[in-house]
Amino acid sequence: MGFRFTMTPIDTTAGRAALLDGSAGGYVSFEGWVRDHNEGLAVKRLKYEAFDALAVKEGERIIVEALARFPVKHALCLHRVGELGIGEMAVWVGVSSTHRAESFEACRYIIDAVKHRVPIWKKEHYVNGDSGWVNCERCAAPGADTVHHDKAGHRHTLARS
Amino acid sequence: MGFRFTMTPIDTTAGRAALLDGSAGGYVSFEGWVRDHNEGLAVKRLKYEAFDALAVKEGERIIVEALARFPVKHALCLHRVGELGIGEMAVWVGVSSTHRAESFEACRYIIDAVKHRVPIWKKEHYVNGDSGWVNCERCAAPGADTVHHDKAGHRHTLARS
Amino acid sequence: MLINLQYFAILREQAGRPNESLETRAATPAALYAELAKRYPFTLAPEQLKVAINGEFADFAHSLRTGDAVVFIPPVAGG
Amino acid sequence: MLINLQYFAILREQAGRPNESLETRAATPAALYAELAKRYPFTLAPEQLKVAINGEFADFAHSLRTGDAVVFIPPVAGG
Repeated sequence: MGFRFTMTPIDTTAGRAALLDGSAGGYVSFEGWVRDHNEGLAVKRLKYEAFDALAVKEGERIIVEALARFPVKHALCLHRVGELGIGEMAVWVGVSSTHRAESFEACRYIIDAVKHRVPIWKKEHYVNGDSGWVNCERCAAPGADTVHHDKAGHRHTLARS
Repeated sequence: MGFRFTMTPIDTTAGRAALLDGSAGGYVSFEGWVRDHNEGLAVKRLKYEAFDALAVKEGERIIVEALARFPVKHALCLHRVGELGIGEMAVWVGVSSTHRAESFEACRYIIDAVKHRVPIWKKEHYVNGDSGWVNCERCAAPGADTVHHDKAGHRHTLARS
Repeated sequence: MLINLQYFAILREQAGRPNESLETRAATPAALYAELAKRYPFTLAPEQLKVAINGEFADFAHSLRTGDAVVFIPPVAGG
Repeated sequence: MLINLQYFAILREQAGRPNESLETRAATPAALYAELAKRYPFTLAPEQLKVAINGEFADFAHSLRTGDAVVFIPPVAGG
């Protein structure tokens, strides 16, 4: 139950163990993996940085919301910070419930909310030598007219690192 | 990729490893656990039995459908057969994809279809000494007017074991 | 003709056997199940069943042939 | 009044520092960001930011008080 950061690889075995419950019949987990590409650019590695104090509070609020909104038993989110390579796990969400539908819905709710609301930032380093803070760069350039505080999934490069 | 049965505990580590992909950013898994109750009756243990030849064919068809219907990278379903105790994993589904939405949808599609279409049967043994084939018994009794071939989640007891 | 039957789950328990070879005049799975239901204390109505012939789902009106492997499939409950 | 600022991600890089204490006459986070944007090469428009005061999300029109800990929050990208 809750939301936590880790500087070391996420321990999904321990995370899952926290959700076990003899009265639960369904368990859904989500893992976010570092992809080798993003919006057409080849990614080499990336770094996550968080505003810890507020991020944990906001993450915990999301878990509490999910437990209130969906009839699930337990829910937990673990988020990695620091440097990550391709294929490494950046985030894990696990939910257990009596029936499966609620676990799917709550898990989806949590990961969507974490991506949109929790103060965590991601700097991507590209194979071509560029780097960029996801969602923060091109959109701020002159002529960019989109303001998208709550729209993730939209990355823009471009400081030379 | 595919659908397989196992007589021994499901190896989720091996299952997950089959789905790893540097171009995948999201991974969703579902686990079905044996619950300690079902429709008001306390469950002690249960047994799964499958019509293997057809079940594997139908399971593989479901995986192929999911891969055609959703833009996901890899999908796999492992189903346990034999005797299981409370808390044991009966089924595992894993899906990886570029973006998370598709993994959630494909995983849900697969587990729903497996529960409705694959010839697997479950006999529950209750704490009160009764036992029953889930979905097969009370509905066949005189006066029962529901025919529900494709509606799971609806168990009816009653042979004394 | 000779039909090879395999029983699963509640049908196996009610038939008291996992399989048998049966000499029958039933031309379809529908007729075959009706015949079996006279011999065994089957509680499932035919509308609750599916049928597989030679390892594939088939129709209850399908014409049986000698040597066919027939499986009546009770309501499933995987997962 | 004295405001304690902490910078993260792109703002930290553009400010060239992780934090600072600043004597300012800015009465609100909106005014404070405008002041900082003159000093640092910030590229994010204020509409792209959120702000936290003393560890909680706050409004850009909130009245600042001396000693407040202020964090401007660039568009997030967790997960």
